[in-house]
Amino acid sequence: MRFVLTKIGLLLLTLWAAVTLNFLLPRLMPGSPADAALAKLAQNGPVSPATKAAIEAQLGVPTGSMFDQYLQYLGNVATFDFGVSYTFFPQPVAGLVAAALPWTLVLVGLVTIIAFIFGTLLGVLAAWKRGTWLDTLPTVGGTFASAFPYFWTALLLLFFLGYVAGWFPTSGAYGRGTTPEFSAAFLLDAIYHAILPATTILITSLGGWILGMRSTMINTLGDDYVTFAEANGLKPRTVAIRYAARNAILPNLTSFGLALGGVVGGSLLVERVFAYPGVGYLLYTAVTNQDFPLMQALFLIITISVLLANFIVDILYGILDPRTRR
Amino acid sequence: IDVDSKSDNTGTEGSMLVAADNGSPTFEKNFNPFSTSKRVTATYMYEPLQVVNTLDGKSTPFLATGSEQVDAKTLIYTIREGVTWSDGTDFTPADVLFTFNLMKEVPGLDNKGVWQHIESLEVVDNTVVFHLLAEDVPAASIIDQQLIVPEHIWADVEDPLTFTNEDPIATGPYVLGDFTPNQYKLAKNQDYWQADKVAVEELILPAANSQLDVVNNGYDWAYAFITDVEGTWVNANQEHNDYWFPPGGTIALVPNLTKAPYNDVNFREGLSLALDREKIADDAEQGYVDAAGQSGLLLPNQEAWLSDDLPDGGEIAQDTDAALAAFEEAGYTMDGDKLVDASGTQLAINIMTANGYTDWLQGLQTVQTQLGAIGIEVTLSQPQPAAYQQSLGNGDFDMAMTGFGGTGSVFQDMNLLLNSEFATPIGTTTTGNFGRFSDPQTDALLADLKASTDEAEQKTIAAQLQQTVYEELPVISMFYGGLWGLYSDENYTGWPTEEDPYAPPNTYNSTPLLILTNLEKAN
Amino acid sequence: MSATDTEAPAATLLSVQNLSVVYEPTGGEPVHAVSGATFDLGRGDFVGLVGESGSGKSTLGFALTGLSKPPARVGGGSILFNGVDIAGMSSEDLRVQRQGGFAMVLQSGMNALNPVRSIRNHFYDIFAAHGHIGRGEREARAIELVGKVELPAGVLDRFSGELSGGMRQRVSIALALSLEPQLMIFDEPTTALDVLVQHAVMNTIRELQKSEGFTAVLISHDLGMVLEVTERVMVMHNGLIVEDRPAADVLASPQHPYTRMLLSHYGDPRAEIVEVPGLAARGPKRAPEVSHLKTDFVPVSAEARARAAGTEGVQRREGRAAREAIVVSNVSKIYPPPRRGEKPVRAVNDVSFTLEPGASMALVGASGSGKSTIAKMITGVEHPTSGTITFGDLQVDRIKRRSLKRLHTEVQMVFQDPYSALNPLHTVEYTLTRPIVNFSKLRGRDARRRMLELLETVGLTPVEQFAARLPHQLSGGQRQRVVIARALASDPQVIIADEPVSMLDVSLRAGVLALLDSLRETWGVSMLYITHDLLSARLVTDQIMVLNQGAVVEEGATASVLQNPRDEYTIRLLDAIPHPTTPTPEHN
Amino acid sequence: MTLTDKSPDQKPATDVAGPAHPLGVLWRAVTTIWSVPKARIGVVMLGVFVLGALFAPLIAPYSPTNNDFGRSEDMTAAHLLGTTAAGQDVLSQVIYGARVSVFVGFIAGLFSTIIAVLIGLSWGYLRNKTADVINFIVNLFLVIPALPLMIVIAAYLQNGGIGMIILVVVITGWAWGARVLRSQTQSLRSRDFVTAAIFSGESSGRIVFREILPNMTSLIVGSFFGAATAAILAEAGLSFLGLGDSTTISWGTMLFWAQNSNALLTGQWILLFAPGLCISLLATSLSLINFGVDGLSNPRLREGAKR
Ligand SMILES: Nc1ncnc2c1ncn2[C@@H]1O[C@H](COP(=O)(O)OP(=O)(O)OP(=O)(O)O)[C@@H](O)[C@H]1O
Ligand SMILES: Nc1ncnc2c1ncn2[C@@H]1O[C@H](COP(=O)(O)OP(=O)(O)OP(=O)(O)O)[C@@H](O)[C@H]1O
Ligand SMILES: [Mg+2]
Ligand SMILES: [Mg+2]
Repeated sequence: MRFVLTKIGLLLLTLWAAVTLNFLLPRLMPGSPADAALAKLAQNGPVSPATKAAIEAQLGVPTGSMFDQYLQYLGNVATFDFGVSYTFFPQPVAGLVAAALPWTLVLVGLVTIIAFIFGTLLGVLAAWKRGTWLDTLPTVGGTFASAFPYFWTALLLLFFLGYVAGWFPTSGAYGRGTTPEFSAAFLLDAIYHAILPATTILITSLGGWILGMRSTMINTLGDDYVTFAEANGLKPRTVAIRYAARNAILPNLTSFGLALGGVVGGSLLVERVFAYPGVGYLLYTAVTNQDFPLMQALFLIITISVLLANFIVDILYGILDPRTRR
Repeated sequence: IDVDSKSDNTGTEGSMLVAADNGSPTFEKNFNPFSTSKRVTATYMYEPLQVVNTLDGKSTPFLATGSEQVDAKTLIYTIREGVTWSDGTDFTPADVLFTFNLMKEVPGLDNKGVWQHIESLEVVDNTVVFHLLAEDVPAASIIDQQLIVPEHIWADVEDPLTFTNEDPIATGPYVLGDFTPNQYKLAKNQDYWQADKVAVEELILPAANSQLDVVNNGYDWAYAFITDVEGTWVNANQEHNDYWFPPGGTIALVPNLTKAPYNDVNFREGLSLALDREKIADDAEQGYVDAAGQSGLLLPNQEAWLSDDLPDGGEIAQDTDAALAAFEEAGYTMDGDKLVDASGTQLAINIMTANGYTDWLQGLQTVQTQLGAIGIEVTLSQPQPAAYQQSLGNGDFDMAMTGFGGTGSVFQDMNLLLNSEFATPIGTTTTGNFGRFSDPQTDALLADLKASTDEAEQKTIAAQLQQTVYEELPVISMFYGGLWGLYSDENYTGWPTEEDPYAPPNTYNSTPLLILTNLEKAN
Repeated sequence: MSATDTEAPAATLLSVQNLSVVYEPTGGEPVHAVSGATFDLGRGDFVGLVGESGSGKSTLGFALTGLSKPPARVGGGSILFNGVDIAGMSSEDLRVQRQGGFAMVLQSGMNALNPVRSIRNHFYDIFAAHGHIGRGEREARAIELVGKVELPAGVLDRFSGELSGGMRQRVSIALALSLEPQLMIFDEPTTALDVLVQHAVMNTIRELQKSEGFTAVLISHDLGMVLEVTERVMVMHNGLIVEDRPAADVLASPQHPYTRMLLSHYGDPRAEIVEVPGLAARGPKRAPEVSHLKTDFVPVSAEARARAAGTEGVQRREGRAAREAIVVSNVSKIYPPPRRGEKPVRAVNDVSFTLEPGASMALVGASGSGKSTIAKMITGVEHPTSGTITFGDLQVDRIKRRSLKRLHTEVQMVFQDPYSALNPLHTVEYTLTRPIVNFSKLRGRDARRRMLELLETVGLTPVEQFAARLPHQLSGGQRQRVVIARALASDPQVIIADEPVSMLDVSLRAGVLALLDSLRETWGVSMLYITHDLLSARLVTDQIMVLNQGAVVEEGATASVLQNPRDEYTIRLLDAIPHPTTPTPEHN
Repeated sequence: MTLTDKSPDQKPATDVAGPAHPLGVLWRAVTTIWSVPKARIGVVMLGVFVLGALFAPLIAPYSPTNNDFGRSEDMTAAHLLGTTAAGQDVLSQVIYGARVSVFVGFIAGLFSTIIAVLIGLSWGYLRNKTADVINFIVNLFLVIPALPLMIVIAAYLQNGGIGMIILVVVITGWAWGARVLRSQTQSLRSRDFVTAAIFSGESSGRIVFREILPNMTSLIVGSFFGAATAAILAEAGLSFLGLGDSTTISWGTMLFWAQNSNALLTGQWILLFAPGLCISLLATSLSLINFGVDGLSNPRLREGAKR
């Protein structure tokens, strides 16, 4: 259990560093929250002098020494109090994030796992059938597709499948005029809306898994225990899965954890294109509106999610690989 | 590739699809009319005393039946009778009194700064009398526009600043219908005091209104800048789709008058003469707006105020020779293809704009090219909007792109542009006159204009102010920023147009009330 | 090629006719790894297959068990197993055949187990694949099988990483056994194992073969071992089976020159006089003369040696007042525990000795006995936990990084593995020039001349050609010579050779040893020779120290210690050496 | 995957020269990569982009900022890819756009590789507490999601521009390479030839830079291309979101303007398609080249490939 404890210690330390980084970033930024809100108003016409005062009074500008602010911030973060959003004043940031998080978690989480499983399977297949079209097709396709920018894939899908063909809804996570609820009809609706964004993430992230798995798998196929397993007359499927793939997947698991960060970033662009109400879009909104409390909370949440995912992968690795236990 | 336009009106018969409110990407429920982040349509439900048409400054009575400027310091509003709140309670002058006093109590609510004009107010019979702080005729238009809230609800609100007012009780033509995070509806208020004028039974407001949506999904009304409006919006429904882009403000370059060489009027004149405003307007807004004159007025909206003494109605044509002559006066001469100062260094100008304001940016790129052509090196800086706003307010810039005017009131426009009251020292924040123009004579003119109740006199003063803007160049006007109204007369007719500019076509603020009470069902 | 067709067909289990195997790597030229192999194996035979590295032994073994995979291809001939040709069999038929058919224990048995599957699962996978053991009996059968290879039932729950090399090798044998094969091929089952463990594993195999009665092929490059355990020996050379005769016959009268060469390099370190071609006879007394060091492997002419010695080296040697001894007294080294919660490792325990100038001393012991640790401490790479090491006025045990360079001008190291001791990206010239530049004043053309001299000294001629080569263009023996040349470049007084030949073939081994020995003779350097190979210790050293678990258990003159070992550990080490017959047959 | 271990003595000794001139090393790198067919395709593709970027003024029919043409024109002979909503020639913009992508990819790749190499090497070589600190920092940078961090930083930094994008890409991009290089350094450090170099009297610096570093060439080059790819995609993403400097002509900003002016609405799908495809192709070319870098630090593979 020492292994797990060190991991947890490291997790907490990283968390602290991320939180602190997050505290510092907006304080390096020019312009006060009121300026930001004012700039937003000014886009719709001139702002009277009184307005600025009113806005400042509304938002409440932070006071006290840096250190006091830091302590207060740590306390707030610990109690999930991220302050009030500027853009959605007076909504508390925590509520906004809580509303957006499930969408991203489900979309990105599920799709990433699907992509990982699917990509890994294709990679195993490609390595096992090396030299055949089952190898060439996913390898070449994967190389190419993984070079697509997320948002570009999203735009093309949106245009061709959403508008020209009209097969899929083009924006949102559920139909206009419906309220999220737990019902079969809503679930279906949500799935229907998730198809295009999900496909985008799938297309762009699948290639990496295929290529990664294929190359580790080819390496393990050359390992002696695979040859020995064959020499002992094990069924080819057993050899491929329990011996070669089972071992090849381990290094890929680590990259899975790390790649999550990339996928979360990619989903931000995808969410933007599809107006998907997840944390990515919210972060975009926060950025374009200079909504620092929201931005901070979102960045923190995203970092923590990736951290946690990595932590879980680490632990999983320990379980799957007896070599790291002990 | 051609995309078929399809009418995808999800509402029932008599409803109207409006692209007015964009969720980011979903809606938060906030109908607090004082909040800066309220749902846009709060202004369709809460009414002001009078709606000011920002195009010409004319007021239309709403909760007041009229106002009277007794003298330059006293203003009397007669409050409309027979109006009820949407919960059935009667609307009374007390509500008006309450609303204004609430803002005095909680200054954070006073977005328009009414209490900078009012000394006190009182209810007399069915009127509300405003006693102003000074002789202040233009104050009327500010008081006019204040949205009135019901006392019986708001008196109990603990913190009106953070109150999200999820169940709005108002007097306006619409009440809140179904609300979901990505679409909500406004239903017609059947008890509305001028219900007979309201033709649209239901407004549908989706959260996502991408331009693809607007063009393809059969919207009735949208406010959006759209590329190639003829080829897209109009083309989607040739018969019914139409647009009107009246000017809504003047986009200008503000030189920082506290800095050399920007404080040299010859220098500013050189810049002004070097620019081809037609081309800039064309590049920035794709030909939908006109180049701006140098009168300081928003034309043609304020045509009536335009001084006859300005040559060409204030318009300044590009004249490179004259520009160079002006620069020579300012101490800059042409050396090869560079404009250099006495020491031989090339004239370099930095112009600030806000990141993300793409139309301005495109206009500025043309400015860059045009000034480059006479040997001036122009760099652009694009801080994020908040930082831009801060620099602008603090006077931390060389030249900045910004907008002015468009309040509908000539006094307001000129005051914000020229009053030295706003010319705070560099480093302190101001909200107008960012270039720090300061001239006692102009200040005196503005004070006179503020106190004048005589229209002829007002015009005379305004003409003098225009002369100042024209000669002193505190800003270098470039083009009129447009109001991007798109509408379809397939279901409803009676939209404001150039011929009948009874209201600006925007979907925000109170002017939509004018439109919503003017539309009629298309046969 | 000797024919085996005289045997009765009924007793024949495997009949190989004219088998050839080709490697056809993509983009590369085909390699004919096995050509025209023809032989029969009878039931219950125990046959040895010997030959130097790369001669095609494993390739043949793979072909016999139907394991040839691309780029290998059976190019022709037939393999009749019980009368059925397995060369043309479908892979599924072949797979099914493995149960009760043929099994192979791989060369690198250390890695033959899946590190993330428990040993039990390895057994169960095999049982499941062939279905020859009912579900209920699996556990019992697995315990029985590990018992056969002398392992406790507890190993079933472990993972390969938790087992020692010898245990892993036994597990793979047990796994192969679980197929109940009629034919078992052991491909170098004991390489990479400690001498003592090697011995034990070989014994297990021998016992098993007797008790189970399967036909066995033992692949090895160690002729001595094969002769000791098998009845019949096949010798492979360059893909051809050059000799195939009963073991006794081979031993008595080897026919093929290659076999003779192999045999001639075999000796018993316990013998009165031990001699190997190319190396001086080492009897009870030191042979005084080195001039008879004639060998095909070390073309070091006396002239070349004179030339090499005649420049820098001699000048420096002459300028040196007195040669120094390395004095090691009461040295211990304790490594921190490898994992939390374990005990610290006492790698070296209170060792004292003096390496006199010009002396050659052997340091022997099983794996992990602390030999390399001593070498590292003497060369200043590691600092001892306690005790002192001095070299002249240098306090080696507390040496600073700065004085390290001074130490290394006098004390140099020859590394065990010539494959990893040379940077694959540097030419021989670069590798050799660096120490010359660092340790002498020679620069530019002079440095190059010295470099070429060194190459000549170690017999890599034509020198110009070798100077330009990259390591991968050299054979193992040639690489080891470069490593030696590099050690000589600073003209050291002491050379520490840490198992310098363990990675080399027999044929190359003697050459390198002879070279080391001759250099010591000519240059007068002292040498600490570290090895677990007692024969080579006997061949090149005068004194010996036997190390067990970090402590010296026996020391003295090499010949006398090996002939009359007193310590039990030394005796075990000596017993582990295969001895096909008593005293080595005469040769020459 | 092992190649034939041909008896080395039979090989002519002259066919490979030692590590010669730096230019020679470069040339060898190019020929090594060239010898792998996949990488060869990548080199050709990259070459086209680089040449296009270098000679943009010669190739492009118009200045990319010249907006004197009709707006949103279709593809014609005068404008092979049509014009933008601002009246600029799309083809010229695509050609000039290569400059930013190639530049950003190269510079960001270079800097993050340099940082990765410096940190990875020292981290792998050190055994003391400093290594733990570096370990922590690298792990931190590894898990912090790059694009969100970039977006947040981009929002915080005042003036969006290429410099900012490069900075941000470098800040977020070095950690992965550092980690890979660390483990390689660690494994190389324990190899005998490194110890042997100490015995040869080599200084630490020389050991690191002449013995260890060259053996990692393929990894370093690989991580350079990896970082460059990431930088190109990041630049495109940030520009597309409008967080860069929208006045520069890059494929990312082209997509931004195309989206901004609703190119799809006006039927100008080429405006979206062309720059996006270019980004993909450039990134693909780098991935393809990456297939060929294995031979760089393995002379055996190098020769094997030559045949
Ligand atoms: N995959 C391969 N591709 C090409 N050639 C190969 C391949 N594997 C082995 N060879 C070559 O085939 C020949 C025989 O190899 P093999 O492994 O059978 O030798 P061996 O006698 O078992 O040697 P060792 O004692 O080192 O195990 C060698 O020359 C080797 O280089
Ligand atoms: N750096 C180290 N840290 C911890 N323990 C070590 C270290 N180096 C060696 N040891 C341990 O010290 C003991 C002696 O190791 P050493 O390498 O000296 O053995 P050896 O006699 O050279 O063995 P071999 O014949 O296998 O080379 C072993 O138990 C080994 O595990
Ligand atoms: Mg072999
Ligand atoms: Mg050792």
